[in-house]
Amino acid sequence: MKKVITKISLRITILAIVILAGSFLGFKLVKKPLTSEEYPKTDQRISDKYSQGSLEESSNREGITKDTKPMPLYGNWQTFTKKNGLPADKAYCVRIDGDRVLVGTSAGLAVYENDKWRTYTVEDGLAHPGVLSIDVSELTGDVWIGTLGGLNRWSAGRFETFNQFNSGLANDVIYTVICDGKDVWVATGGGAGSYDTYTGQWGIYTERNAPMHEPWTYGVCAGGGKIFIAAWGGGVIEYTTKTQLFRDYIDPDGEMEIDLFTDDGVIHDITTGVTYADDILWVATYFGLSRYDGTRWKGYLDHDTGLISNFINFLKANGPVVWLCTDMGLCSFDGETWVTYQKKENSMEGKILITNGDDTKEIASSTSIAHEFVIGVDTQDDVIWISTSKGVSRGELLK
Amino acid sequence: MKKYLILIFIAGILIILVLARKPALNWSRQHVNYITAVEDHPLNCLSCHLYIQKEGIVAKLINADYLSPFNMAVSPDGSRLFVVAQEGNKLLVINTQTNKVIDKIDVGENPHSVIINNDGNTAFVSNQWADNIFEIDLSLLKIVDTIKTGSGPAGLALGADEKFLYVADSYSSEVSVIDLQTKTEIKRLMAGNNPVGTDISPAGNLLYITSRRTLPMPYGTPPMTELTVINTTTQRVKERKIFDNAYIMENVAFTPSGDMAIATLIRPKNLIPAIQIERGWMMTHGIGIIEPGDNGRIIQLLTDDPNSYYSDPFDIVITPDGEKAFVSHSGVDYITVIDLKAIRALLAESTPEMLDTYSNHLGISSRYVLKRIPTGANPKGLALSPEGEYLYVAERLEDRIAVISTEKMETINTIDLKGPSRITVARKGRRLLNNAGYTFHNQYACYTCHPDSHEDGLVYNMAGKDMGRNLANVQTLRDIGDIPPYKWNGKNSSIYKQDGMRFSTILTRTESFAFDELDALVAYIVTGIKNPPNLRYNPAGKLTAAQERGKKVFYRTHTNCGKEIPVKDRCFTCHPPPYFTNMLMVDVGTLSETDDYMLLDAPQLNNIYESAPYLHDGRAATLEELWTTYNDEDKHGVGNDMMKDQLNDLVEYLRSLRDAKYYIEDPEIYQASTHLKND
Amino acid sequence: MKPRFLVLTILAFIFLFPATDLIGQDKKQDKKLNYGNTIDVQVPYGRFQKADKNFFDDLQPFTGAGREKVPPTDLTEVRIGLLGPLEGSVLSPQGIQMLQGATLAMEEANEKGGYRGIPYKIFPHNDVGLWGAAANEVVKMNDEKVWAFIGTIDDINTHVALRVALKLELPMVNTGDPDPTLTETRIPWMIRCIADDRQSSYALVNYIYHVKKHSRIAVLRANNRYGRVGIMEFRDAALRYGYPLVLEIRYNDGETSFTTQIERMIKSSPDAVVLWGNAKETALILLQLRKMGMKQPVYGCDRLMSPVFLEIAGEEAEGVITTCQYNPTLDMPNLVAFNKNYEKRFGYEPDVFAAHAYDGMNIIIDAIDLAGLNRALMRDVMTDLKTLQGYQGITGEIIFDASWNDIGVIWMTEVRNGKFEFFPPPPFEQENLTGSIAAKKP
Amino acid sequence: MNSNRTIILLKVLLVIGLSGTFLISCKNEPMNGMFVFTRVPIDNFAIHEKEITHKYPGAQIVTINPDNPDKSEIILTTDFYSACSPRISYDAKHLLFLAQQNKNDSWQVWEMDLRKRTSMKITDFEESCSGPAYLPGNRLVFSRQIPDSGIGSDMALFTMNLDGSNVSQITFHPLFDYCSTILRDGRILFLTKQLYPVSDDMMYLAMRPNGTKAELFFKGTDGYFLNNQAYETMDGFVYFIEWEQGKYNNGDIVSVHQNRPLFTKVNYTSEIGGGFHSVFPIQSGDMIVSYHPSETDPIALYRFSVKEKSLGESIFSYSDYHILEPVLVEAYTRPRNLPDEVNHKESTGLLFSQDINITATQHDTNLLFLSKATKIEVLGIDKSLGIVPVEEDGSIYLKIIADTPIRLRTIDENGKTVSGPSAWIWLRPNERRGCVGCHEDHELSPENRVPLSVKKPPVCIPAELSEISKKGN
Repeated sequence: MKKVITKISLRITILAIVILAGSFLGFKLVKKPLTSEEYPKTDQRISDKYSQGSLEESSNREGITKDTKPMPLYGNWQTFTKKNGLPADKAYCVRIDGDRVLVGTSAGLAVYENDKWRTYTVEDGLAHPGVLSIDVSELTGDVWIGTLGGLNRWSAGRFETFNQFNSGLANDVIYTVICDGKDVWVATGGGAGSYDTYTGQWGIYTERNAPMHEPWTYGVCAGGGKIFIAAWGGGVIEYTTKTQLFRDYIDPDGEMEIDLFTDDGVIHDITTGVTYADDILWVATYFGLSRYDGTRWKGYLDHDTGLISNFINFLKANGPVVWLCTDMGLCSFDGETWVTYQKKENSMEGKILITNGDDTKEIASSTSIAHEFVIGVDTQDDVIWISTSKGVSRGELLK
Repeated sequence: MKKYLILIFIAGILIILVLARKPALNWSRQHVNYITAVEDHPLNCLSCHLYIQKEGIVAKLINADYLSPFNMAVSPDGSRLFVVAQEGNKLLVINTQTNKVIDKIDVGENPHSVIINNDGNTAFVSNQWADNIFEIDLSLLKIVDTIKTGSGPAGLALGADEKFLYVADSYSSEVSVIDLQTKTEIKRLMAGNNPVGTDISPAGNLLYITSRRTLPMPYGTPPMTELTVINTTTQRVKERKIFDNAYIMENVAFTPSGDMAIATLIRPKNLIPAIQIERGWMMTHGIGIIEPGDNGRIIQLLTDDPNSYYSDPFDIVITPDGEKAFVSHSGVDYITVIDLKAIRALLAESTPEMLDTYSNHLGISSRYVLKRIPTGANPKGLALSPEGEYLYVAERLEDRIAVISTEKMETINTIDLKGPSRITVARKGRRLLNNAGYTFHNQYACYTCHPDSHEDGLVYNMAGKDMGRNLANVQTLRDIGDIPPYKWNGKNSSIYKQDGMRFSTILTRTESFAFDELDALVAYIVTGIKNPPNLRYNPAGKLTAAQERGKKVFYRTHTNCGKEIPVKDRCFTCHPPPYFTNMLMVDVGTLSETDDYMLLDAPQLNNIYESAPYLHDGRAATLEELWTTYNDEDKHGVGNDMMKDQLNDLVEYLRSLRDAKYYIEDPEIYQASTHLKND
Repeated sequence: MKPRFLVLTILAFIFLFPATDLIGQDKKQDKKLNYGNTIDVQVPYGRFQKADKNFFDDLQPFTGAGREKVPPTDLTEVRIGLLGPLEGSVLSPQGIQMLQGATLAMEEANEKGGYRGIPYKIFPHNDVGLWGAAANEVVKMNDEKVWAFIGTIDDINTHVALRVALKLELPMVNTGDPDPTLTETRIPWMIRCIADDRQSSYALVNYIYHVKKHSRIAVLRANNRYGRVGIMEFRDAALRYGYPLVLEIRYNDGETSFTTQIERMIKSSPDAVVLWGNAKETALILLQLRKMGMKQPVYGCDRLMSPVFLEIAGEEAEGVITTCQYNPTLDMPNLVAFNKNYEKRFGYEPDVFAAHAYDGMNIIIDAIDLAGLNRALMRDVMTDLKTLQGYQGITGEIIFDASWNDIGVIWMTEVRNGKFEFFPPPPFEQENLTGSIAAKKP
Repeated sequence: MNSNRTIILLKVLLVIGLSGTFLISCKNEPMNGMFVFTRVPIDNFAIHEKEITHKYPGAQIVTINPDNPDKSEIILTTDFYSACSPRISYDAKHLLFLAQQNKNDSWQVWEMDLRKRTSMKITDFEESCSGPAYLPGNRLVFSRQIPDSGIGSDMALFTMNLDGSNVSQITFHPLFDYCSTILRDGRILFLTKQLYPVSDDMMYLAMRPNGTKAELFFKGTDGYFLNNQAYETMDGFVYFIEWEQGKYNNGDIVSVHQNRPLFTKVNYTSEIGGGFHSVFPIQSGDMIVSYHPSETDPIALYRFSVKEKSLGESIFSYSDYHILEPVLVEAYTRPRNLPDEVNHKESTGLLFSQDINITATQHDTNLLFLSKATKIEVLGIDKSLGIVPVEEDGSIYLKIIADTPIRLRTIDENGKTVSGPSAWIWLRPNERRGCVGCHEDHELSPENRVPLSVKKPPVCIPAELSEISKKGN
C-alpha cells in the first residue's frame, strides 16, 4: 500500500507539471471540487456562470414571476452582530414572535424588541447558553427553547427547564423544538420526543418503538395531521397523530456514498431538517434537497438545479416557498424558481441569484445578509430574519 | 338442677371474669402504653376503637355528613348568598333578608367556588374533584350545562364582557379559558403551582391567579410562589409575579380603584433550623401586595404579632370604598381587618430596603391592623354585600355563616346552614387539625404544613439532633391510618405516638393534646381524609398504553439483559398494592451526608403525582430524578438498565396510581404481583 | 526516499492545485480508486447503473465564520478533550488504552515544550452513561473550552458526539470507531485515523472467498450497531462477489451460552464461520462451536485480535484469522519507540486503540502547531487532504479520502502458536471489471 | 325521760353539728370571691430605689369579704412573724406565700390550704426565697439568693415540685431575677436587673419554665422602674406598676399587650395623682389596686376601672397599715403546661445566629459606617471563652457549655468591636436557641434561607469542650 501511495504521489507530481499550462483552460469550464481552504469565492463562481442585472430590473421581471404568485424578493438587509448587542456572533436559530424576534446564539437567547437586544442566559434560567432551536406556541404564547443542555419553556418571564434527568425528555441536546397545538415535539440526540402540556406525558420515539435505525434525530415539523422527524441516518419518519402510527422514508438505494436516482425517494438518509407547508414536505440533507407531495419525491442537487449548495443546515417553508439555509447563502424555492441571497466577499454588498430552469440572473444588492453560512431562518409578513455563522440579518420584502 | 347448673355457669363466668380482670387490664395497659407511648392514657377501648371505623353501620352511626361551607358569592342585588358546601356537594342558596337557607342544589364532587354573572341569572360552580364546571340557571335553580376543564377546577373568573370564563385548574396547574358561547375549553395557560384564587382587575383587562405551592426550586433554596397575571384581551399570560419566600397564596382581591391587589400568603421558615417557635421562627402569615403596572412593586407584610400568630390566612375581600380589607384566618378563627389607608401610607413612605425588612417584621402589623374579629371554627371564604355593609364568613367547620357589620367590625348575626347538629369525634379532630391553638403562640396548625391534609411541598430543617441535619420532606396525611409506622425514620408506630408528647416538645412546643383531643385527632386522620380522584392520569381505572408498559416495568423480575432482579430490589417488593408500601424500613441508598444513619419507611404511592418533591429529604424534584439522579447503585430498585422510554413508562404508571380502595376492590393487582413473583 | 516524494507531492498540490485537481481528476479517473478503496466490482450498483450523484467525489468545505477569531492570550494550558468508555462499560479496557495512548502523545508533546510553551492537557469524559450521554459530554467539553477532541469507540456514541461537534464547530478526531457510516455524514469537522469496517470487510471477503475459496459463510454477530453495521459491509461485499451469506444470526452482549445459534449454524452447513463482536463473547462462541463439533475455519473482525480472546479461547484460537487496522510488530522506529515507551509508562502493551489514539492526538497537536489555536483553522489543516495527508503515524501512513476517512493500510492476523501473526492482505482480485469504471464516468 | 331528752338533744346537736361540718367541708371554695392582700405596718414599709424584691417584716396576709369588708377581716398568717406575696392557685383552693416564722428566720415559700387554713412549708433553704408563683404541673417558681460568685450577690429563679422535691435552677446570669407571673402561654414573666459588670435598668423577660428561650418582654423607658408583680388578663393585657425615677410614691398602672409587649404600653393613671403600688385585674374586667392619694396616706385597697381609667370606691383601709399585693380568690384558666426539651444528660446547648451583622439600627443611615463584623467573641464572667470566625452569610453556630452566663461581642477584621458586648445570656443543657442577629430588632423574624454555619458541626465554646467530650467518649 505504501508503495501504491508513493507511486501515486510520483505520478501526480509528474502529471501536475505536465498539465500545468493546460490547467487554466479547464478552470473556467468545469465546476471544480472544492477544498476548504480555497473554496471558491462564491461571487467568482457564480458571476461567471450567471448573467448580470439590477435589482430594480429583476423585481419587475417576468422571468421570476410564476403564473399565480411571484416569487418574493427580499432586501434592505440589516445586520446585527456582537457589536450591535447580540451575545455572540454565531446564531443558531431565529424566530419571529409578534413584535419581537428571538435569536438563539451560542451564548444565550437574544430578544430583539423595540430596537433593543436583551440577552437571557443560564443565570436567568436558560438550560444552556447554546440555543439551537426556538418555537412559540400559537395558543399560549409560551416560548419553547431547545438548547445544548435541555429544553426550556419560557412563559411570561418564567423559565422552566426540562432535561433528561428531571423529566421524560430523551436527551439534553435539543436540535429542534416545535409546538403543535398543546403538544411540543423535540428532535434530540437520544430520539424524538413529545410532551403533552395538558397531561404532562412525555413520549420518546427511538429505534425501540419507531422505524428508525438509531435514535438520532435532527429535525421535526408538524403538518397535515402528521409529525415528520428528520432522523439522522434514518431518512424521514412520519407519525400520524390520530392513528399514532409510524412509517419511514429512506433513500431506496441504501448507500451512503451515492444517490442512485435523484427522484426515487429522499436524497440521503442523513437528514438535517424537515418542514411542511401547503401540503408539501421539504427535507434538507447535507447532500441536497428533497420535496414530497404525498405521492412522489423529487430531489434537487446543486450540480443540475438552482440549488446553491447541497449542504443545507436548516429549512423552513412558508406557504409555497421553502427557505433553505445553506453554507453558501440563503436560498428560496417554490418548486420552480430559485432565489439565492449571497454576500460579496469583503463587502457590505450582496447579490441575488435568480434561477429559472437553466436561466440564471444575478442582481446586485446594496445590502447583504450577514454571512453566507446560514443556519436559521424565519419569515412573517414582509419581514425575514436569518441567523448565520456571523450575526443575524433582517430583510424586507421588496415591493 | 338446670337452674343450678346455670347458676354455676354464671358464677363460673363471673369468677373467670374476676380472675381475668387483672391480666386483661395489664394487657390493655401495655397495649395502650405501646400505642400511645405514654403511661397515663385512659384505658377506654371505645375512645380509640370505636371512632376509627371507616365503614359499616358503626361508622355510619358515629359519623355525620357535614356541609362544610367553603366559598361564597353574593347576587348582584345582594338578596341572595350562594354558598358552596364542600363536603355536602351542594350549592346553598340563602335569602339575605331572612338569613335562611332557601334552596340546596346538588353539584359535583368537592365543589370549590361559585361565581355569579352580572345579570344575576347564572351561577358557575367549579367541581374540584370532577374536573368540570356546572352552569346553573338561577331562575330555575337547575344545572343547565357541564363544561370540561383541566384538573381540579378551583377559582373562577368571568372576563369583562362575560364571554369567557377563566378557571384555575388547581391540580394540573393551568388556567382553562372557556368560551361561554360554545361552552368549551379553548386553551390552557400555564399557571403557578396549584393555582386557586382569582380576581379580575376593575378595568377587566387583567386576571390575577394565586397559587399555593412553590414553583419547583433548586434543592435547599427558598420557596417562590407565583401569582399569574393574564391579559384577558390577548388571553395569554402577561406576567408572572413571583413572591419570594412565600406560599399558600389562597386568594387575591383588587381594590376598587385598582391601585393594589392584595393576596393572602404564608411565609414559611423551612430552611432555618426548627429550633424554636419564638420570634416567628417556623411560620409567619400575611399578605402580598401587588402594585399593578410595569414597575409595580411586590410587597409582603405580615398580619402576625410578635407573640401571637394569625395562621392560615385564606380569603380576602376589600370594601367598595377601598378602605378596609378583611382577611379570614382559618387557623385561629379570626378575621383581621386591615386599614388600607395605613397600608398606602406605609408603602408611600418606605424604601425597598425597609419593605424588605418589614416582610419579616412581626410588629409592623400594628400599623395597619384595625381589629381582630373572632369567628366560629375554621373561617374560609368571605363575601361582601354589594354595598359593602355586610361581610359573610363561611365558618367551614361550624356549618354556619357569620354576618359581620363592616362598619362596627363585629359579628351581628349568624346563619345556621342546618348541618348535623352534633359534633362528632372526627369533626372535633378535624377542627383540631385545622386549628393553630395547639401550637405555641398559635403559629401554625397541622393544616399549615398539611394543607387539605396533604403536604405543602416543602422540605423542613427539623434540626433533629443537630441543626443542619436530617432534613424532612413533608408527607401526606392521606391514608396514613392504615400504613404505620410514621416519620421517615419510622420511629413512631402509631399516630398516638406521632402526635404525642415528643410532637409537642419539638414541633408545637406547647402543651400536648389532652387525651380526648388526641383520640379525636386520630379519629379524623384515620377516617376523614380522602385522596382526590386521580382524574388527570387515571380517571376510570383503564391504564393508557404507556401506563400498561410502565406497570410491566414496575412488576418486572428481570432486567433488560435478562438478569434476575433480587427480590429486595424489585419495585413491588417495598411498594405492593393497595397502598404501595410494605410498611417496612429499608435503606435505598438515598441518605445524604447530612443524614444520621437510619432506615427509611417505604412511603405509600397512591396519588404520588401530587407529592413532589420526592425522597425523604425532597431532593428529587421529579419522579424521573429518583432513577436518573439518585439511584446510582441500583439500591432504590434496579433501574439503571432501563432505557429512557421505559423510565418514562414507569413514571406514567406511577402517576396512574390512585386511592388504595381501588386496589383493595380489584384483586387483579394482587394476582399480577404474585403471578410475576413466580415467573 | 518516501518523504522526499511526499514533500514533492505536497508541493505540487500546493502550487498546482487548480490544474491538478481539475484536469488531473478527469485524467486520473481511470487510475484513481473508487470511493473507499472499493474495487470496481464492489461499487454499489456499479454493474447496473451509474449513480446520479457520487457524494464523495467532492470535498465538503466549511464556509462558516471562525477563522478570524484571535487565539486567546491568557491560556495556561491547551485543552484537548477525550471521549471514551472510561468506566462502567465492557469497552472500558479499550477506553483506558485509548486515554493512555493519547496521554503518552500529550506528555511527549509537553516534554517538547507543549504549544509555544503552554502545556497540553487532556480533559477526559466518559461516554458511558444515561441515554445519549455522549452528546452531553461533548457539550461539557465545549464548556470546558477544549480545542479539539478524540472520541470514541462505540459507534453510537461516536455518531451522537459527531453531531454535537458539528453544532459546536469543534474539531473531532476519531481513533477507535470503524463504523463506515461515520464519515459518510459529510460533517466537515471530523477526521478518522483508523481504517473502517469497510476496509476490513473487503480484506476479509477477499481472503475468505478468493484466497481460501470458501463459498458458504455463516455469520454470527453481536446484536448491536457494531455487529450490524460491520456485517453490513461484509455482507454487501460478499454478495457483490456473488456469494450471499448462508446464515446471519445474532447474539446479545453478555450472553454466555450460544447453543441455539451454533445449532442453527451447523444446520446451515457452512464452509467457514465469521464472528463479529467483542473478544469475550466471540471466544466463548469459538470454544462452544468447536465443542459442538464444528471444525470449519473461523474468521473474525478486528476486535477478536485481543489478549482476552486468546486467553479464553486457548488452543482453540489456533488458526483464527482476523483483520487489524495496523501491525504492531512492524519494525518502524516510531512504532518501536511507542511500544517501548507505552509499556514503560503504563506497565503493559498498547493495543490498537492506544496506538490510534496516540496518532490521533499527535495529529491534533500537529494541527494546533500548524494552524494555531483556532478551531476553524485547525479544521482546515486537518481536512484539506494536503497538510496531513500521508501522515506517518505509528499505525502506518494515514491516507484520508474525501470523507476524511482513513483508507490506509489494513492488516490481517492469524493465531499461530497462541500468538497473532500479522500478514498483509493479499491483493484484491478484480473480476468482471469491464465497464464498471466507464459507467461511473460522467 | 331526761336522759331521753338529753339523748334527743344530743342527737339533734350531733345532726346539726355534723351537717354543719358536712356543709363546711362540702363548700369547695370557701373563700371564693374574697380579697387577699398583704398588710404592712406603715413603719416597716419603705420603697428602696432599685429594689426588686419586697419582703416586709411584720407584714401579714389578710382576707376580707368585699361585700362586707369591715366585718370580715381575717388574718390568715397569724402563725408567722411576717408573711407576704400571696398567690392564688388556678383552682383557687390554695395560696402560695412568702413568710418568716420568726424574726430572724430566712424567708421561705409556704402553701396554704384555703379550705383548711393550714400552711405547709415548701422551700427550706438557708438563703431567703421570694416571689413565688404557681406553675402548671404541680410546680412552682421562686427566686432565691445564690452564693456570691465574686461579682456580688444575686437572685436566681428556681422551680420545684409543690411537695418540695425536684429543685431546679433555671436562670444563670449575674442578674437579680424575680418572678412576676406566669403568662397564659405558659412562660414565666420575670423582672430582672443586671448587676454586673454595671448596674442596669429593670426589665421584664419572658422565659419557658425550664429556663430556655429567655427573651426581652418589656423594658421601660430610661429611668422608669417596674414593679415585681404583674398579671395577665384573659384578653392578653399584662398589668403592672411603673414608677418614674425618684418618685417612688407615684406609681402608675400600666399595661402592655402580650401580643406585642414591647410597643403597646398604656398608662391608665397618668392623669391621677397619688401613687399606685399594686394592681390585680379581676375577670369581670375591673381591678383592685393598692393606692394612696398622697405619700402621707396609708396605702389602701381600691377598685379601679380600666375602661374609664378612673379610680373607683375605696374598699378597705387601715390607719397604721399599708395594703399591698391584693389578689382575688377566684379560679382562673391554667396557663399552658409547656413541654421540656432540657436534657440534663447533656452539658451543652446550641446557639445559632442567622447574621450577626443584622442589628436593629441597620437602617439608620448614621450608623452605616459601622464596619462589617467577621468574628464573634464569647465572653464569660471574667474571661473570653473563644473567638469564632463567622460564615460568609454572617451566621454562627456554637455549642456552648450550658447553664453558664455568656455575653457576645462582634468584631471586625481589625479586631475592633463592632457591637456588644450583648446582654447576658445562657443556654440550658440541650437547649437549641436561635437569633436573627445581634442586638437585632426584637420583632424581626428570620429570613428563610439555609445558613452556611449549620452545614458544619457547631464550634465548641469553650474550645476545651470538644476535648472534654472526646475524652468522655
